[in-house]
Amino acid sequence: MKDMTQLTIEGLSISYGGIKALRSVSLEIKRDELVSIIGANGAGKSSLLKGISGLVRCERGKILFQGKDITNRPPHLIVKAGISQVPEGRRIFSRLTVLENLWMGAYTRSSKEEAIEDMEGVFSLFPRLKERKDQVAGTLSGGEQQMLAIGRALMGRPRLLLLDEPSMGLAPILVEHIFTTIKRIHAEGTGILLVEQNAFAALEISHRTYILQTGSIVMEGKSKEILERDDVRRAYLDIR
Amino acid sequence: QDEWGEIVIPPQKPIKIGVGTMLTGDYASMGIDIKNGAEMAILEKGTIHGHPIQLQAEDDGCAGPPSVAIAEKFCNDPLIVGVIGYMCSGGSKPASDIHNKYKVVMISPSSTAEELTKRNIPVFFRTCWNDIIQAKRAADFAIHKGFKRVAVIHDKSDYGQSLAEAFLKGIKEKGGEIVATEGITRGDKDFTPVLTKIKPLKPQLIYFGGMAAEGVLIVRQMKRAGIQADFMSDDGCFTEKDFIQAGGKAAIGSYITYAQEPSPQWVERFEKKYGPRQTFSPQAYDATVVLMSAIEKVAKKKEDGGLVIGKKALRDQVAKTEIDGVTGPIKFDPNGDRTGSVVAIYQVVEEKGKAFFKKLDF
Amino acid sequence: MDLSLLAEQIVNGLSIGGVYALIALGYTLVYGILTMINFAHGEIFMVGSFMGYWTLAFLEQKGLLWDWPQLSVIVAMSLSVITCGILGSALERFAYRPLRTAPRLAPLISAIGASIFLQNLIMVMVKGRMRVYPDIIPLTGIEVGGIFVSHFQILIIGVSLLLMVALWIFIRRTKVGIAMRAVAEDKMAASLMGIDVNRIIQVTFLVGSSLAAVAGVMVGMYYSQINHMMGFIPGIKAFTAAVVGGIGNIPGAMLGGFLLGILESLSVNILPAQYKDVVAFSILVAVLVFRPRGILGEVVGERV
Amino acid sequence: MTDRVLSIQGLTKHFGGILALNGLSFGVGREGIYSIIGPNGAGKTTLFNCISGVLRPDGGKILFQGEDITGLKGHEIVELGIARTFQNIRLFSNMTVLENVLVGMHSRLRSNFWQTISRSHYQRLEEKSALKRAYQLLDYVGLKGLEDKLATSLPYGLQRRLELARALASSPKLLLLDEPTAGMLPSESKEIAELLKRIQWEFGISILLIEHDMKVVMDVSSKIIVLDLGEKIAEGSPDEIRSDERVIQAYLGGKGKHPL
Amino acid sequence: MESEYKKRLFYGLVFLGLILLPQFVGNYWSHILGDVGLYVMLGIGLNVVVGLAGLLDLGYVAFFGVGAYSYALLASPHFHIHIPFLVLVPLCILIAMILGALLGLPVLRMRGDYLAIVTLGFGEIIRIFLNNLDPVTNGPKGLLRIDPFRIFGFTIDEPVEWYYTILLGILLSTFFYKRIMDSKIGRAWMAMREDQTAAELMGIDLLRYKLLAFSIGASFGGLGGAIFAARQGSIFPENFSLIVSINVLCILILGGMGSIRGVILGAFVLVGLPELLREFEQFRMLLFGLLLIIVTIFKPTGFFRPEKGLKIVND
Ligand SMILES: Nc1ncnc2c1ncn2[C@@H]1O[C@H](COP(=O)(O)OP(=O)(O)OP(=O)(O)O)[C@@H](O)[C@H]1O
Ligand SMILES: Nc1ncnc2c1ncn2[C@@H]1O[C@H](COP(=O)(O)OP(=O)(O)OP(=O)(O)O)[C@@H](O)[C@H]1O
Ligand SMILES: [Mg+2]
Ligand SMILES: [Mg+2]
Repeated sequence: MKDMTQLTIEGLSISYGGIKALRSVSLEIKRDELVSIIGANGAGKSSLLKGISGLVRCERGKILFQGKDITNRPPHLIVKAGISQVPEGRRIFSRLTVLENLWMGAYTRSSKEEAIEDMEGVFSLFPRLKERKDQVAGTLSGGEQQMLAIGRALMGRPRLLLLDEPSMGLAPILVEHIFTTIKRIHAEGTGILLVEQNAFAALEISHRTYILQTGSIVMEGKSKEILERDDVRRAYLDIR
Repeated sequence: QDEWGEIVIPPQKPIKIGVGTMLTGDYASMGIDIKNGAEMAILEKGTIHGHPIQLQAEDDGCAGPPSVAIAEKFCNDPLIVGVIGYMCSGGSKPASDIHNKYKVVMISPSSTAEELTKRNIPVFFRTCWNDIIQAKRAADFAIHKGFKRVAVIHDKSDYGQSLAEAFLKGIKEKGGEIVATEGITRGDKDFTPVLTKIKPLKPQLIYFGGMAAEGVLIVRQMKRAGIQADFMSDDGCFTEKDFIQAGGKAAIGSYITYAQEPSPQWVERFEKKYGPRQTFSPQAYDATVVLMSAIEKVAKKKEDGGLVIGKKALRDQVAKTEIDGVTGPIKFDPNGDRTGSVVAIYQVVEEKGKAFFKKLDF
Repeated sequence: MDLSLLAEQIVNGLSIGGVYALIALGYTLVYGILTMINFAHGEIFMVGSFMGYWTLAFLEQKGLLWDWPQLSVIVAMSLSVITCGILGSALERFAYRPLRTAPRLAPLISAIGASIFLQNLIMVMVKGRMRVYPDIIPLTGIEVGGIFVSHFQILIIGVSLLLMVALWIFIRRTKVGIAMRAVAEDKMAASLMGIDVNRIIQVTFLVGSSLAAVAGVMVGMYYSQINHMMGFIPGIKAFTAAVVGGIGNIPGAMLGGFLLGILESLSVNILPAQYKDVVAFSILVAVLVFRPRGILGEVVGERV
Repeated sequence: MTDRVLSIQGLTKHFGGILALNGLSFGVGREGIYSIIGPNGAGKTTLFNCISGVLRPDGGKILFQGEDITGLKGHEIVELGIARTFQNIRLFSNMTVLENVLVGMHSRLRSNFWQTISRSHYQRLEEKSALKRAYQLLDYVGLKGLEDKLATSLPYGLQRRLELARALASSPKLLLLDEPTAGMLPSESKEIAELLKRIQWEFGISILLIEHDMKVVMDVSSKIIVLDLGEKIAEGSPDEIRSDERVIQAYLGGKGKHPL
Repeated sequence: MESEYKKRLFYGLVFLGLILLPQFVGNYWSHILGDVGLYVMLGIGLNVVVGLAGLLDLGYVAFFGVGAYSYALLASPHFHIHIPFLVLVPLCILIAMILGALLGLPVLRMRGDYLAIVTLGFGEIIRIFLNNLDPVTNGPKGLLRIDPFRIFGFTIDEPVEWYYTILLGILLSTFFYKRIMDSKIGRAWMAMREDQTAAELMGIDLLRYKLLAFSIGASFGGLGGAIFAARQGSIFPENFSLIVSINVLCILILGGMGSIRGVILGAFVLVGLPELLREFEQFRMLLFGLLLIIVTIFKPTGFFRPEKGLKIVND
């Protein structure tokens, strides 16, 4: 069963200066699983993703990806290993064009033909990007930027995609679209770790969910079951 | 008892001579050359009344603030008897005020600004000439040679500009015509724009007040800009390596004013020890010799073997100097300017494939 | 003003402008990627010039220089480019990288430190003396409409234009070039693309320093006389040129360099030469007043 | 017209070829929460930028309390009584939470240069009361006890609250809020929504709100204005908007259909 | 309150130390300390512009130079004008302030490094004018025999006396600086430094506050310049080169932007260290450069973090 798990995190701790952002967090993602993480502001969700991607130093703990230890490896090697991230706040390259942004997503790829193929895939997922492919990305609207950020991450053909609040700031109609897209990406065979404030949607589309609270995991389970829990509904979903 | 006070060298202690000169920065090579000149004199002399002589060189940065700082350092050092320095007039001017306050003798080998000896500072002397003397002589020579249309360029430094202005005055007094006066920026490399501007004015001679670094570029670029005029410059360009060698063919024929050539034996001794000499090492050597012989004359031995040197006595002794230095006979006028030394005119000539400064009869 | 004089001054301006431009390209590259003013860049140019000199002097000593002058120049140029490339990368590695997360102005200090260090290192090595390039370049040239343009002037202008175009294509079209721009904008996001940020930055320094080396050797050959302080003024001028052109912008650096060169030489015709820098700086200030981001500086839509 | 605190008349703004605002007109009444919704890129933030003086509109007029404020400078507009928050949080990051709020109060502090240097009686009183008010405001938005923290060290959600406090510090008559609940959990958004209602009520000011969270919008708005492609496509009460076919199609969407 | 008391005690002791210092170190080091002090003064001034208002100014030396030349021209045999220093020094400060505001005007729209280069150019322009306007400034020959400060028949001319004068100047500057910093003006500057657009939308008139920052910053430079001229007794255009601006900036950054203690320590390192390295002769600056890199790497945020948090007025 061991090779059924794609990502294993054991006892991960991260802190900034004196502030502890994560306290001994353990979780795992199985192959072809869509896992979501929800939690309040400052719970440490982004820190967790940053830790996985190697953007912040992990103080303690271990991260295994497909059996290989990737703890504290430099970020570019982690991407090479197959983990892409759509960071919080999009972070697209605003002075590069849409097309150039997508090329950068494919930086680690060696075959240009395959990359072009994938780009067509991204364009079919987000036709709007194709219309704007030569526009400087900084002038895109919020939603367009989010599409670009996701498209860019997909260009690396990741085995595991980390998404940090992809629906933030998007119009309702797009939120819906983004979640459908995430499902679609997952269906095409990419593992997904989704961090969301839109807890309802996250719980709806994911298989399993972890709830993070001030740096620790306080609940873990099948999303369907969690969705039914009263305490969760009250604390996170604003359903009374 | 000396009215300015006394310097007491305790037994076994060295007599120290300060050298304020540029050790880092643009003209460091010129500054180090000065230090070497002074050092050679001290090493050759060895001791005074049984006390070893010790050189203390400090970086005066060729500018006011550091020169003032080390003037304070020297003047407050009980073992420093006198100072060779400072290198640049911009440093010597404020530093001489400090020296005057403490009444410590300073002999500059290289500060040539006219004002230095016009300010009634009794402790200041120099073994170089002042700018006016040099430039006047250069102007006389230019007129004598028949140069009637002259363009003047200087580097907008105290030194270069003073020379250029005095030269210009000399030329005008003798009926020559100044077709252009231009300032350039020290450290620049490209002077073709100025030269291109001067070219249509058809000067017969271009006089440059400044240092070799810029002088040699001007002489080279004159040819490139297609100017046919002759080139004349000051002691700043009297350096084999930086002017003749750097100038190559273009430097041949240039006129340079400088002191009397130091004696060839001295040059040989110096170059054996320190390599090719620059401009002011002989003056520094002479200055040090002057200072040391004055110290030797006025120092009184105490019973315990120490020395007492009266400050005023030392100053007066320096003022009375009459010796034959490596740069010719040395005497000072009441202001501290050197008399008796005549600025000579040299021309860069090539003989048997070797270019050198040849002294002209004038 | 006489027309041919004007033309001649423009040619003069273009050749010194070419030198400024080459150095400015390096400034702009490094600035673009780290938003730091690499104060030591002028010193790298200086070291490049000395390296070229040492190579040529060595070849002359071995009696090879005069038999193969062109080849010797190419060897000198290459050695200088390699040395400066290594020097630039080393500087990045040891003086700037440790400060990557430090406040923005901290690397400025270590750059100034590096600049002082390099200046004095060379000073100690050459005992503060100037060095003189052998006269390899014959004073030949062509007459265009009554004004003389030397072959070397054409060479300087040509080389700088060529390198600029090459650099521009590199930045715009190649993967590494685009990655440089990505790193320039957002290092964290770039690393999430799988870009080795440190390597890209190192490459940037390498390229920028190599350009400075080319400029150094060309200055040595053209003006013949070099010394340890020679990096300072061109460094400042080139930085100015880069800013005026729109810092971070490659054609801008080029334009700024040439513009500065031409302004300097033309101003000499109007005012006494000592006001050259005043004129140049005043016009640059004026340019920036009207175009606060430089001539070609992109006005990035700052989204609020 | 006096019942309107803000009136937008034929506002136009373009960026190169993009027409971000296209002859937009609407009014904001005294007191009440007016929401602006619309697809991404509809021109909502651009509208705020024009009102607050960050951008100069290409055409049209903006009247604030009957006074034409089109083209005034940002600080002049604040002085008149319009404050705002930013979509991408823009706090003064190396200043403390308290200092951020005090800066927000800037336009209400009257002491001049000499009074400052000499620490006149007036200046000291003013500083004291400013400080007091700053503490109050921080308490009000729920940041009590965090006054001395650096602004950036706060978690995201709290930073949004700080932006709110900072904007309130200038005692505005009109508050422009650009997506104040972005990135919050539904429960947190709910809290902010309550806070907004309270602010509107207790301070007696008008709020113009940009928000994508329909729960919040429907909850707090007295009126909703819907933008698309820089134009107003609908205006009305939450219930009207909810059922507006055009709005559903362009913005709200329904199960299974999306515009792309 | 305990720590407040300790802090006061600490500063009291430091101050006492500073007062007694020259008695132990003699004239030369007193002179060097004076140099350090002058740089502290300049550092405080530039800190207003760079540290507080966030305007990168590489031409700060212009104000220093203008202060010095104003003093020298109006208190020397050059024009045979001898204005007493108590009148002249405030005048020098005023002139520098006006120049600061003038510089502020054209550069208001510029940000970051564009500002840096324009101010650099401005500094150079001022220096070149000082060097070239021979009829007024005496050009490169400089101005000589400048009056020292004279008060009630007492002349300040010993290094130790200058040290105390400069110390007094620093105290005044610090007092002034602190007052501005802990006020709405200081906060407005800092806000401007952090985010100009947001600052403007908080009601801060960028134009006014930038001009204010430039002229207040310049005033310290003007004061420093006047003292420098009177102390050195003669000044030359070359004393006001770009290096001075760069040095002052280094002091700020090394000391820790925005902190007075930092400025003081920075000045000791940048001005004092080269003096300590004198015995290395030619290798002095080589070592200095190397040390500068090493210090920056080990203390990237400067020796002191900026003093944070507001003091409660009158409490
Ligand atoms: N660069 C940083 N420096 C200091 N503290 C930080 C930094 N980044 C995050 N923190 C702190 O770490 C904790 C966790 O932050 P994190 O960004 O991981 O939370 P989050 O769950 O992603 O919150 P949000 O929903 O607001 O994005 C918070 O207390 C935050 O203030
Ligand atoms: N500074 C700018 N430069 C160029 N184009 C811009 C700029 N600001 C906005 N735009 C363009 O104007 C249009 C409107 O943008 P705006 O930011 O107002 O949208 P929005 O309604 O706020 O969207 P969102 O809900 O995503 O924030 C978009 O197409 C955007 O690309
Ligand atoms: Mg987060
Ligand atoms: Mg928006």
